[in-house]
Formats: sequence, C-alpha cells, structure tokens
Amino acid sequence: MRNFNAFTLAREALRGHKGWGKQWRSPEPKKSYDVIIIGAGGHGLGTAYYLAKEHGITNVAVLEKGWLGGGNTGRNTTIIRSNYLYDESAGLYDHSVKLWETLSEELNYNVMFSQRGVMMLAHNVHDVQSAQRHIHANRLNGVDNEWLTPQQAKDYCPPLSISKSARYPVMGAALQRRGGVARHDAVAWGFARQASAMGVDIIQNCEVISIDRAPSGEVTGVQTTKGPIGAKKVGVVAAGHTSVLMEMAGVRMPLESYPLQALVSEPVKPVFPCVVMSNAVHAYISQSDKGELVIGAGTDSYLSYSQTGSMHILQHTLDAIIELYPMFSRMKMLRTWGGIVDVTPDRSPILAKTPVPNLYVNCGWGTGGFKATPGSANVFAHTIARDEPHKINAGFTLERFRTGRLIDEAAAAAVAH
Amino acid sequence: MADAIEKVSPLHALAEPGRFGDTSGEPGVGLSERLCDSLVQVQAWPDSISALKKAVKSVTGASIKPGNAVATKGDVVLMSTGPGRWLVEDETDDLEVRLRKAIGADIGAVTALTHARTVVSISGERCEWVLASGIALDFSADAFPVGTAKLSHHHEIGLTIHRTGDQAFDLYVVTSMVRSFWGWIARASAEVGYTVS
Amino acid sequence: MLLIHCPYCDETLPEPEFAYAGEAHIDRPADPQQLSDEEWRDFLFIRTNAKGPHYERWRHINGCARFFNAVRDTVSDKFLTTYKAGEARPDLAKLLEGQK
Amino acid sequence: MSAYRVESHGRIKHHQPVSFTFDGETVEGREGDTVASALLANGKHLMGRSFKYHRPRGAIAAGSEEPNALIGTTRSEGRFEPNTRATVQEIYPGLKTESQNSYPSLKYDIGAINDRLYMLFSAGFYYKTFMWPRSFWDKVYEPFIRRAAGLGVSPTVEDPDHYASRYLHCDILIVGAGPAGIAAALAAGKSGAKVLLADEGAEMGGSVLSEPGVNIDGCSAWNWLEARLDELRGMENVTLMTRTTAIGYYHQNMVGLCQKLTDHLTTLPEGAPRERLWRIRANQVILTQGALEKPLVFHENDRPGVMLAGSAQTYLNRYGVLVGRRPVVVTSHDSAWYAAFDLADAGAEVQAIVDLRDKVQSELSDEATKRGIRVLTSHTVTGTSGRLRIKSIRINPLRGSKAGRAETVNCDALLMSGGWTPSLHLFSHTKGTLRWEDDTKAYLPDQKAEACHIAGAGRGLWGIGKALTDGGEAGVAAATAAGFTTIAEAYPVENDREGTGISLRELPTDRSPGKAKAFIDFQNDVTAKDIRLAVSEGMHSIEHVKRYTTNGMATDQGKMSNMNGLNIAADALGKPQTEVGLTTFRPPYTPTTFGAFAGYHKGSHFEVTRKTPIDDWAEENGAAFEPVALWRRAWYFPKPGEDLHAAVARECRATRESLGIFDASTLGKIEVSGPDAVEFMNRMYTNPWTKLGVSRCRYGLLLGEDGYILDDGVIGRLSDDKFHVTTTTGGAARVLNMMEDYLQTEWPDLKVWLTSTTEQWATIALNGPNARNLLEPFVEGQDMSDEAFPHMSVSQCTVAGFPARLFRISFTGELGFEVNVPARYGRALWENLWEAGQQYDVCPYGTETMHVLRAEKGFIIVGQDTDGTVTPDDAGMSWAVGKKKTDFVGMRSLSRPDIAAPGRKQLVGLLTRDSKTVLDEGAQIVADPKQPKPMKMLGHVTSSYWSETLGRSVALAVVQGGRDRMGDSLYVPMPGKDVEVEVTGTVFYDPENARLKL
Repeated sequence: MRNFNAFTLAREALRGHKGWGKQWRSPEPKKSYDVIIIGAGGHGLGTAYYLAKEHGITNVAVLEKGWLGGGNTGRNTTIIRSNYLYDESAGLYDHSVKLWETLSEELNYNVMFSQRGVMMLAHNVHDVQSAQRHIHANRLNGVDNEWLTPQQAKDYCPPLSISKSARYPVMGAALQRRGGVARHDAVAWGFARQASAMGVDIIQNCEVISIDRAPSGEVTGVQTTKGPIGAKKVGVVAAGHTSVLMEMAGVRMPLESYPLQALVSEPVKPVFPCVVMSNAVHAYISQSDKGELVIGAGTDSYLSYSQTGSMHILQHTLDAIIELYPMFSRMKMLRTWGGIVDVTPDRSPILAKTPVPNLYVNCGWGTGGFKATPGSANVFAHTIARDEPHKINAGFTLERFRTGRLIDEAAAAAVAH
Repeated sequence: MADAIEKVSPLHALAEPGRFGDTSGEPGVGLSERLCDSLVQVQAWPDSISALKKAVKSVTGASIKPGNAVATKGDVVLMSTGPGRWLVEDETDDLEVRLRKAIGADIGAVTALTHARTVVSISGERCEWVLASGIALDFSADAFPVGTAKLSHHHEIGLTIHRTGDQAFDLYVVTSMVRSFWGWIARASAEVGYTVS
Repeated sequence: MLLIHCPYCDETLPEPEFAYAGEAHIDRPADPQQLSDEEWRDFLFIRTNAKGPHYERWRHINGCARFFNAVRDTVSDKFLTTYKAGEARPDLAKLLEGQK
Repeated sequence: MSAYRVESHGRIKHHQPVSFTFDGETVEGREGDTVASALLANGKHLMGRSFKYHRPRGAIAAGSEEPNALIGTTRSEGRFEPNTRATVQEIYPGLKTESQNSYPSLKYDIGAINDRLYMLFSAGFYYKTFMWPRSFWDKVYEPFIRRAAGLGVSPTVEDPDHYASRYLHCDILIVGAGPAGIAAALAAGKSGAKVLLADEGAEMGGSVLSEPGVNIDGCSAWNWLEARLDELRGMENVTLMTRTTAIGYYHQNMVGLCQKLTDHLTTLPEGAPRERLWRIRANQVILTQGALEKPLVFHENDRPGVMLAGSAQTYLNRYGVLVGRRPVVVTSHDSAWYAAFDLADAGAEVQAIVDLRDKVQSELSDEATKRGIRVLTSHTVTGTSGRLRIKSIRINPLRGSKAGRAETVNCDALLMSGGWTPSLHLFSHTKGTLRWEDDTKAYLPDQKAEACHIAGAGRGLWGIGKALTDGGEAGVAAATAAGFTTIAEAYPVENDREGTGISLRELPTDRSPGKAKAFIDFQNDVTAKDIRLAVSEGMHSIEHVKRYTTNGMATDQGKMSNMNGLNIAADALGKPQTEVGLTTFRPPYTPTTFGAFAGYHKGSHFEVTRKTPIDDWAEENGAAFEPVALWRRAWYFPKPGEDLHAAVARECRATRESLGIFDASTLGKIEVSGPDAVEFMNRMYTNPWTKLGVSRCRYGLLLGEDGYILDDGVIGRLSDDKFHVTTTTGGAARVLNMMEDYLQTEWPDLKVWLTSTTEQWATIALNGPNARNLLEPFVEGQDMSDEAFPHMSVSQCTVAGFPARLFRISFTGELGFEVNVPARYGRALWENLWEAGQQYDVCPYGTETMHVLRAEKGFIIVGQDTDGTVTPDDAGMSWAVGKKKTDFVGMRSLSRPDIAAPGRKQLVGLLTRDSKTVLDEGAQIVADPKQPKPMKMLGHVTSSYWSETLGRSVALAVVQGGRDRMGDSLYVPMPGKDVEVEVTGTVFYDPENARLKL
C-alpha cells in the first residue's frame, strides 16, 4: 500500500497518477472467518480495523449489501462533539474525540477533522439550566465545554442573530472548542484502506439473508447473496437495519427506524466559522471545506426505511435557519437527502453482547452516530475480541431496558444528539 | 357588575378597521372578528347519540346533520367536530345551562367553549386563495361545499372552518393563538389587498 | 408529505393533520403487576420495526382527534389500509393482493 | 450594434434596449434577454471562473443546467443573490451583476495558478496530504482550502423581501411546457379536468421556441404555439404558470414548485412576495421535461466559446444572438447539424462540421455543402487554443479509434453535441426505476412508483412531431386515469428535425490521455482522467466515483456531467452502464432559496406565540417576558432601575408580607367528565380519587408508563362525574394526548369525555396574608371562611359578577386562591382586583418569583427538579402514590430492579455553609472535591435561588441516597473554589404550614 504524503503525491503527479494502486481489495468471500462484521459503514469498518490492529484478529470479513460507506456514514452532517451529560456518554464520546484528533495520521488518510468548535444555543430558561448542568458535569469529567454570553456567541459566530426581539432570543450558548466536523466519506475509506491492508476482506454488494445458529444456540455464520459464510463471531453494525438483521438471529430489539433528512446550500466563500446547534429551534448548521452550508433537519415522525422524508420537515428546518441567521434567506438549497436512523427508547446506543452467544450488536445511535465512529468501533472491537465489554461501553447494554438503568440523555436535557 | 365591564376581545389591539395591503384595484378579501355569545361542545356516549341529538333539537330547535354538514337555524349553528361530538353556537348567553339541563351525565358531556374560540371571518373573491396559502385543505367548492365544516390547522393553530357561503368562511380559532393567526392571515391577504371591518 | 385516510372522518388528508403514534396492536397488559421484568420490558420497549408492511397507529390530531390503525409499507411509505381502533388486524395477504 | 446581434432573429424586443452592469461595466441588451444572451450579443463569452482550477469559463448552455456562467445579482440594498445562472436571469434596467470566484479580476485571476498544478490537484488529492504537521491542518491547510473553495459570497444582511406559499389540489399537473407538455395540456384541458401546466422558463414552448422553421398543423411553429397557448388560456379549468420550477416530487403525487415572481421586474409591486412555494397535490402527474444535451469530452473542451450546439441554436432563434461568426461544429448527433444550418443561414461562416461518426445521412451532408460548409466525418477534436476565448481547434482524422495528424482550424466558437439525455430527475425522486436503452443510448423510465406519465423526449422520443403525439396520448391517459374522458388532436408536423446519434466516452486523441484536460463536470473541474483515477484506486461503485471525484455534485446537480461520468466509469470498469448504475437524483431540481421554503414562517411568524387574556396588561406594565412552550409568560415586573434579582426580591417580599397577584392562565386545564371519570382518574394518576369529595382538591401526580414523573397539578372534583384537572404549562398537550390515547385505545369501555378548557378560562392567582381580604368582597355564592372553604377546596361561584371556578390552593405556602373566569373576562377581573388591591399594596409577580416562593416550600417544578428519570420516591413523593392501588399508569415500572434498587438519586435541600453564596442551577455535587477527574458525581443542583424571605440562599438538588445524608457536608466544585453545602430537607419555609391556615 502506497503511503499518502505530499512527496508521493508530487511523484505520482509527474507520473500521471499511475502508481497509487487500489485503496482496498475487492476479494470474493472465503468459506469462513473468525469474525464477520455486517455493515461496512464507519463503525463496521472501524471495528474491523481495530480488531486487526489492536487484537491481532485479521481473519475478518466486513459484509456490505451496497457500497462501503453508503449508509448513514455518507449521509450525515458530520458533527463531532463529546459534551454529553452522563458519565457513560461523556466517557464514550470523549474517547471518540480523542481518537478523532489523531485519526488522519493513524490511518494515513486525511479525514479533515476540523476542530471548529460546536456551539449549542440556549433560547429559554430551561435551556440555560440544562446547558449549565452539562457544562458543570463536563468540567468534572474533564470534558471541555464553556458558557458564552449572547455577545460572545455572536463574536464566535458572526452570522448568528442575537436580536432581543427574536421569537426565541439567544440567551447564551455552551461551546465545546474541541468539537467540530470531519469528511464523512474519508473516515469510511481510511478505515477500509488500512483494514484491507491488514488482511480484512471487505465484501460489497453482499447482502446477509439469514444468520445461522447451532442447535446449542450460538452463531455459526451467515447466508448471503454470495453464498454461505462461516464465522466464529458475528457483529451487527448496520444502522437503520439492525432490527431486520437481529430478527434473523431471533433477537427482537428495542429499536425504531426513522427517516432523517439533511441538506446543503450552494457553495459560498467562508462565512460560517463553526458548528451551531439549537434544540429549541431545531437547526444544526456548519460550513463544509467546499463552502456548502451543511444543515441537519429533524427526523420524520413515522417509522420508515424509504430514505426519503417529507418536504415540511425541511421547511421547518429552514424556518429555523432563517430565524437564527436572517442573512441566509437568499442562499439556495442545493441538495437534500435522507438516511435511516435507528433509535432506542433512551436515545443512547447499544454496544454490547446479545442473548445469543457469539453475536454482538452496535446500534441505536439515533442521529448521533458519526461523532462516535472511532470510539464506538474501538470498544466494539474490544467487546468482540474479549467477549466482554470495554469499561467505556459497559453501560450500553441490552439489559438496561429490563432493569431500568437507562442512559437517557434526551429526557435528562431535551438535547438531541 | 359584569355588565359594567366589557368583554375584552383578544384582537382588540390588532383588528383595526380599514383597507390594507395591495391598494391597487378592489380588495381581494374582507376580514372580521366575531365573538360567539355561546359556543358549547356536546359529547355523547356511544349508546346515547340519538338521545343527545334529540336533546340538542329540543334546546335549539335545530337538528344535527350527518357528516360534516352544518345545521343552521336562525342564529343556531351545529357543527360536528368528531364522532359523537358537536359544537353548538347561538346568540343567547345561557345556552350552556339549557344544554346541561337537557343532557344529563347518562347522555353525555357538556362543556362551554365560548371563550376558548374566537371566530375570524373571511369573505371575498380571493378568500380561497388566501386560505389555501397556509392551510393544506382543498378549498375548491366541490371539495369543500357551502354549509359544511372541516377541522384543520395552520402552523400549530387548531381551526374549525365553516364555509358559510361561496366566498365566505368562518374560522373558529383557539383564543390564545388568534393573535398569531391574525398576523398570518393579514400577511397572506396583503398580496391581494384586504379590508378589516 | 403522506396522504392519510381517517377511517372516522372518511377523508383523505395530508400528513400534518395527523400525528404518528407508534406500533399498533400492543395492548396494555390487563394486570401489569403479574408480569415478569422481561414481559414488561417487551411491552414497554420491544418493537417489530418492520421493514415492509407495518401495523401502526396514527391520530387525527388536527381533526376528529381519534386514534386509528394503519398498515403502511415502510419501504415505499404507501398505506395499504387504515382502520378504526379496536378492530382486528386486517389480513396482510388480502391487502397485498388488493395492491396488485 | 454588435456584430453578434441578428435583428432578423429571436423573440426578444429588438427595439427595446435595456442596460445593466456586469462587473461594473454597462452592458446593453434587449428586453427579453437573459444576462448570458445579452453578454454574448456583445461578444462576451467569459463569464466566470471554475471551482478548483479557476479556469476562464463562458456559458456552455442556455438554460438552468448551466454549470459555468454563475454570477452575483443585485437589485438593491439587501437584494443580493450569489450563484445565479446568467443563462436564466432576465435583464431589467438597473440590474447589477458580477462575476465570481476570481481575484483580482475575472480576466486576471491569481487563483488560476491552480491550473498550472493541474496534475497535483487530481481527484481526492486532499485525502492524501495536508496531514503533517497535525497542527497545520486547522491553522494553515484548511483555511487555504476554504478560501480557494466556494463560488460566490453569502449575502451579509437580512433579506428585505418576503416569500409566500400556496397549497393546490388539481386533477392533472403537467411539468414542462414544451411541445409534449402543451399537447398534454390541450388534451387534458378539453376533458374538463382541473389542469395545471408549469414551466421553469419565462415563456412557454420549450424546444418550439428554438425551432421557428418547423411547421405544425399547417402554420409556422411560433404561430401554432401562440394559438395553442391562447386556447389553453381560454380554458378556465387550466392554469398556466411560467418561471415555475418543479423542484421535488414527493410521496403520493405531492410536487413542490418554486415560482419566481419579481426577479425579472423593473420595479417591485408593493407587498409582492419574491417567490412562492407551491405544494401541489395532483391526482395524476405528467412529466414532459424534455432532454438535456451532453457535452463532448475532449482536451480543453471548456474554453469560453465552447458551447452546446442546441444552446447556440437557442441563442440565435430565441435571443437573436450569434454566439460566434466563425463557429466550428463538432458532434456525434444529427441535431448539431441543424444548429449549424441555422447559424449559417443567419450569416455565420461555419468553418466546419466535424462528426465523430464515419457516415451521416446524405441529406445532412447535402444541406451542409449547399451552404458551403466543410464536412469532416470520422474526425475528432483533440484540443483548443485561446486564453479567454477560443481561437482555434485541433481536428484529427480518425483511423479506427486512433487520431491521425492534426489540422488547426481557426474559429471564434465551438458548438458541440454528444447527444441527448432525457431529463428524469423528478421521476427519480419518486423512486421510479430507469432502464438503459442501447439504441437511444439513454436511461429511460421503467417502473413507476407514483401515478405519473412521462412523454416526449423524456422517453427518448426526439423531434417535435413525436413529442406532440406522445404528449397528447399522455394527456388522454392522465385524464382517463383521473376519471375524465377526452381525445388527443393530431398535429401534423413538417420539416421536423428528429435525428439520431451515438454516445461516446472521451474523444480519441493523439496526446497522452493521462495528461488531457477533458472536462466532464465543468463547475467542479472533474476530468475524464479523474474518473479513471478513482476507478483505478478501487472506487468501483458509481457513488464512490461521484464522491471521490465530486463529479455531478456541482450546482447543476450533474445535469451536464452524470452521463459522461457514467460512460467513462463504465469503460474504466469494463462493465456495461446497466451494471454500473446511476447515482440518485435528489431534490431540488434546481437550487431553491431558503426564503421560499420558509415562506411566511419568519420573524414574528417563525412560530406561533400563545398569549393570555392578561398578556396586554403585563406588557403595558413593563413586564419582562420569557418563552415557555408556545406561550410567552410574564417573567418579572421590573421597576425603573431594577434588574431581575432586585425585582424578584421585591415581588417575593410583597407577596409574603401582604399580597401578590399572578397570571396562571397558561396552566393546562382538562375537563374529565362522565360516569366513569373517577375510575379513569384512578387509572391515570398515582393518587387515589374515589374518596375525594365533591368541591375538594388534591395534588395529582402523573407518571409515564416507564414509571418516571411526567406531569403534576392540582385537580378539583366539581361533581361526582366531573374533574377539573390542571397540568403544567408545557405539559398540557402531551398530557391530554396521553389521556386520550389510554381512553380511546386501552379503555374504550369507560364513559368519559376529555376536553381541553385551557383556552376557556383565565386564571388569576392571589397569594399572601391579605388574599382573602381582597377576594372576599368580590365573591358571591361561597362562604369564604376557613371553615366553610378550607385549603384545597374548589367552588363554582361568581367573582366580581363573573361565573368562576374558585380554588383555594397555594403554590407559595401563603394563603392562596386561584380564580378561573371565562377568558374574555380575565383582564376585567384582573383590573378589578388590581384597583381594590391597592389598599394591600398588591404586587404583580412573574414566573421567576413564583419559582422562588415554591422552592422555599420545597414544591417541585416538573422538568426542572425532575428530568424524566425521576420516580415519585426519588422526588420524596411516595405520599402521592395510592398505597392500596393495584394498578395505575407507570406502577409496574416502579418495581423494575434498578428502579427499586438503593442508592438512587433523591430530592433533597441544600444549604450553602456560606449563606450568601447562591449555587448555580445545574452545578454538580461531590463528596470529595479534591479527587482527580473524572470525578464521582453524586447529583446536581436542580433549583437555586436567593431567598429574600429567609435572607439566605436555598437550593434543591438530587443526590445519590440523599435522604440518608441529612446534615452531611457535600461539595459543589466550582472553577477556582469548592462550595461546601449541608444536605437538608426540602422545606425551608414554614414547615408546619401555619400560613396556609389563616
């Protein structure tokens, strides 16, 4: 595998870019693997990468029914932050942010992690109380998060309107400076390239039709559109389709899948320096390296796998964008798209063993999965390799829905992920 | 003592009479506000619907019509707002008391909503146009005939809409939101020009 | 924006007149205290999350305010049918036949 | 007049000059010109710079598919728009336009240095570098990349325009008013169906506008068009809309369209919206959007002056502009020959027609020879020259797939055609499937997912005759499907220009293909080489190719680039197109302003504001407001010079010492009535209700089925079968919805009706030792003595002559009453009490004081002291749970292992050791402030205030095992200091409730 750097780039430029070679192999599936990961998104490819790199397990296949990185990894608004309230969440997401900070070097692939700061606006007294609670908890957890006055918020993000006469005046904001955005495709491609180089087989256009179990119950492999493949362990990392796959192993899940839409504007010169989220007003916005305003909308209210959403959802989002940034009214929406997010009752992920031996599941990220990609992959690989959770994901079990030990960020703060 | 004090309309500050919006040509619509003297909701049990209809007839003299057809008799208006549930309006101030007498707990429930709704009336050539600019219903006469009522909403504001004529609608608006509703309908009417009476 | 038929009003209206209300035919147990933690969890949290025809509930929130049931294909988002609360599950085979 | 304007041609008003500016320079056009046609008429092809290499670019097309000629347009202060298509923007006097993405000027752009580094900036180059040293990404590399990227600049001030929206229901919506669309509208219109015909252009006609030479139904194309449009205008069941783009095709035949209303006008009508967003629900949809011409892919195919042949024909026939006097035509399709003939007939000296095919119909070559045009079949183009405008091209004979010796031909324009692609974007929005058809060399509609019909070029039918016939049939089919009957007229067509062609990848060349700058996505500067590089690097899915190269992701949404990209990717992969598949088309069809989407919902209309009947009084009396749910509530009533704290301290003092008056109208109110009302209440709430006597009240606690506190409120029993339930302000809608859910779907057998009466009642709370003294004289029909009307009573009586529901309850710990009167009397009652209250120095207070007073008494606010993870026991409210009850909503969840487990967070009071310190709400609590991070947090402060009454701070908090820590010292670590607190009970004031009993 060619190393990526300025010098090889320059050399290849002179040679007409003939020498790069493939970024990942496209092998046919073997008869069996030590571990099969279902789903070649960022979390799945990352899991394979860490299995190989940190646990020496390289006889791994990642099965993808479409094209790698084609699910929510390639459809989200790439917001990265870790200023979550509960210890479990803060631990998991901050583990992830720390990995993000060195991911480009680690993968020798520029994932363009840009720590532009993530600002979360408060529009009423309840928002302020909630933001303060987060800031204090984050401080004692060693996670950066600071309070800004409306003027400080405006200084940090000039397009923001802090007009007192606004329907929901900005009363302040919580800022995590280490937060930011990254190039979503690059994350999947970077993990795929390194995993493939270490021997992981990434098999695209290979849909899992059923999951095989031995009479004694444990998982033994999968049936796919490319035939049967044996496996000692299977990890399901298929955001949106988790319920469908787990059903194949006879496990019913506490999940519902909803459409989530996003949009970008036409590209313009740099105008928006950070990421801003507002829960009261429902708008998430940043500007990509290319110059597009990247805007996240809310989920549709109904369960759906259609990857399309309703027009009125986007409308409501753009209402909010203009409310907060009146100068963007004449900007134009270039492209909209939809993803499928699977949501748990407490809005926190499930990263755990399952009742079925040798079957593991990583799901329920709702709208917040991208930021967790390296962290989630890292501890999920640990969980599969050791057949026991890492202490960072110990709380994100399936059990919690029986015992009642929920990790309810949403209920705790009405903060969308 | 009550008589000494006027009821205060939620729109008293907003709905000033006059000509607004595009003033070239004839005004497209006329807007006005109406405060019901009595607006009462009656609700029947599944097994007492006919009894309730009888009771309503005995009190108002009007008979409830099927579906979303509105029964009007003199100043009485009867509108369905769902299975087993109707709105009764008239210009007396004791309608609730009279209905309550006629409709015991065995027949159903009676709840006064006189102050919970404020009626915004819109009329004129462009009233379909104005309403359709913010309400997702089909306002064409064949889909929404004169003498019928439908429930809908604009931007989180619940509405009961009664088509009183070819070019006339009464909108029963949730009182706390009627100021916001007025703000919108005035803005939407500005394009075609409007009068307030 | 979906088009939804309210079986009570017998009108077909745009989605914003309605509110989605989750999976249908999950009846609250008669005596919850008798249930095991597992059974209670299943009632509270476990959902079919069907890809394809899905039995679900909607409420005509901006109309007659009634809750009703529907069968909708979650891949195409097309409604196969809607029916009143309390009515039995319609036979899927027949519905799909009707679609053809 | 310029040498490029042809007075004899075009539909513009030649006698109506219109001047506007481009980059500060005045340009004269004619009424009906677009910015692009006017610039071309003045011989200006250079209109912009490309995204990555900053290469000089001119208009390549004449419509909304234009990728190059993007400009900034300004009408007046605040009315600036970036990235407007010069090929669409109509000119009007005073219009200011500017080029984009160039510095210092369009002609001399230093950004063009990137072009020299062409080989370096290959597809995905940024993934491979800028990684070292790490700190440089944020500080150096990314800022550089960002400055270079982006096209125009964002507007910087608030938009002075407003936007409208409109719902419409119709039988048949027809998208695209070309020949097929018009024929469809005529057929459908005659059926009496409600028909809507929309077109994105300023005038209807589509390809007919560019084909004046064709004869339809015995008259010239344009006369036929005028007559037919008149016929349509005459049908009152048919609506025609121009400048209206169908942007998205959604579920169940809902189509979103954006109509531009003012961007073409010289002066703005008063109050006119700039754009209107239509949401049209159609029984049937007919898509007649025609086809888009494909560029040819060869070295330097992007110079200003290189243009699609069909567009050149449009500029001539619609705008009376020759895009060049000495053009060369290069094509793989017959259509470009006709363009050449039209230009030649209009006076252009066409230097040559270069056709990639080895033979063409003799009729074409004869026509060319007749016009003295040199014909070069089986030739290719291998390069162009000219810095800011094309000067010459290299033409090579083809030997099989090889290019022979080059000949240089001078020219001032190059018209190319790589064939046509049916425009099926909207059809694809519906998830309708496409199939590749090899003889048309195009993707055509296959399986439909909605009730729609496609006609004309959209189905690969070239020529006006076929479009008319097909459109008519579609009109009939749609009308029939919508339940109408009609027939389609036949419109015989003469001198029609059908035609055929072949579809190619990069053109054969005599140079190293690896170095060729053969552009596919002109705006994003994606070349054939980039596509092949992506494939060679393992990007085998067309989606990967798209994302890696950014091909098709420019603002033309891939209209120019998708098919060429696909062909070349397929070739590189060695697969047929069908196996490579298409990337998905996503709404909107063309970029659409945010403003159009927001419509009326901006400024004060952004969201509904609910106001109480007493809101006006509060405003007149200087209240500061806070938003709570959709309501705005009086927060506090500052006197001159007072801040929040001073005002609240005064309001608290006044209430505790004498009398406070508070507008509680926003509290949710639900009337629960019916024979089974009490049973229903028993099932919903944790409390028992059977024994609650008529005219008595009880505090009710409502859980979610998960066992956590959801809402609370005082509930009065008005009669055996009627309860007056109050909820929190924010919870009202949620609670009613939940109650209806249980009632309708779980317990339909119960005879109960629920009605929200929040809006019916204005609620005024009086609290303080003088509350009764003020109220008593106003009350008729209720003995107000403590014996006759004790704490927690409700009475239906009259107050100040108004029918009232009078509650004796207290959320402050003082003697308290809440008077409910019909809403319209609220203000009058308030004024009455206000006047009479002066003798007691009555003080109006807001939500903040209400919060302080209740906190002093340890009353919780659901959503502040509880947060959706708190059970009744956690909140110390087991007393509110009926001990003998066998079931209520949420009861079962309370016995789940981790809910019943010890060590849960419990609500307690906190007193700071230093009584002056007021804790932060949300501050975290620890046992050992010296421990390292991450610290073990025991809980957090939920409510914290300065208590004027107690002369110290008080706080409520949830703390692990809190009730077992009474008297313990805990710490609240704050930046720079650790605050020591004592754990106490939650009631700080009048624990024996003496003041209630006055």
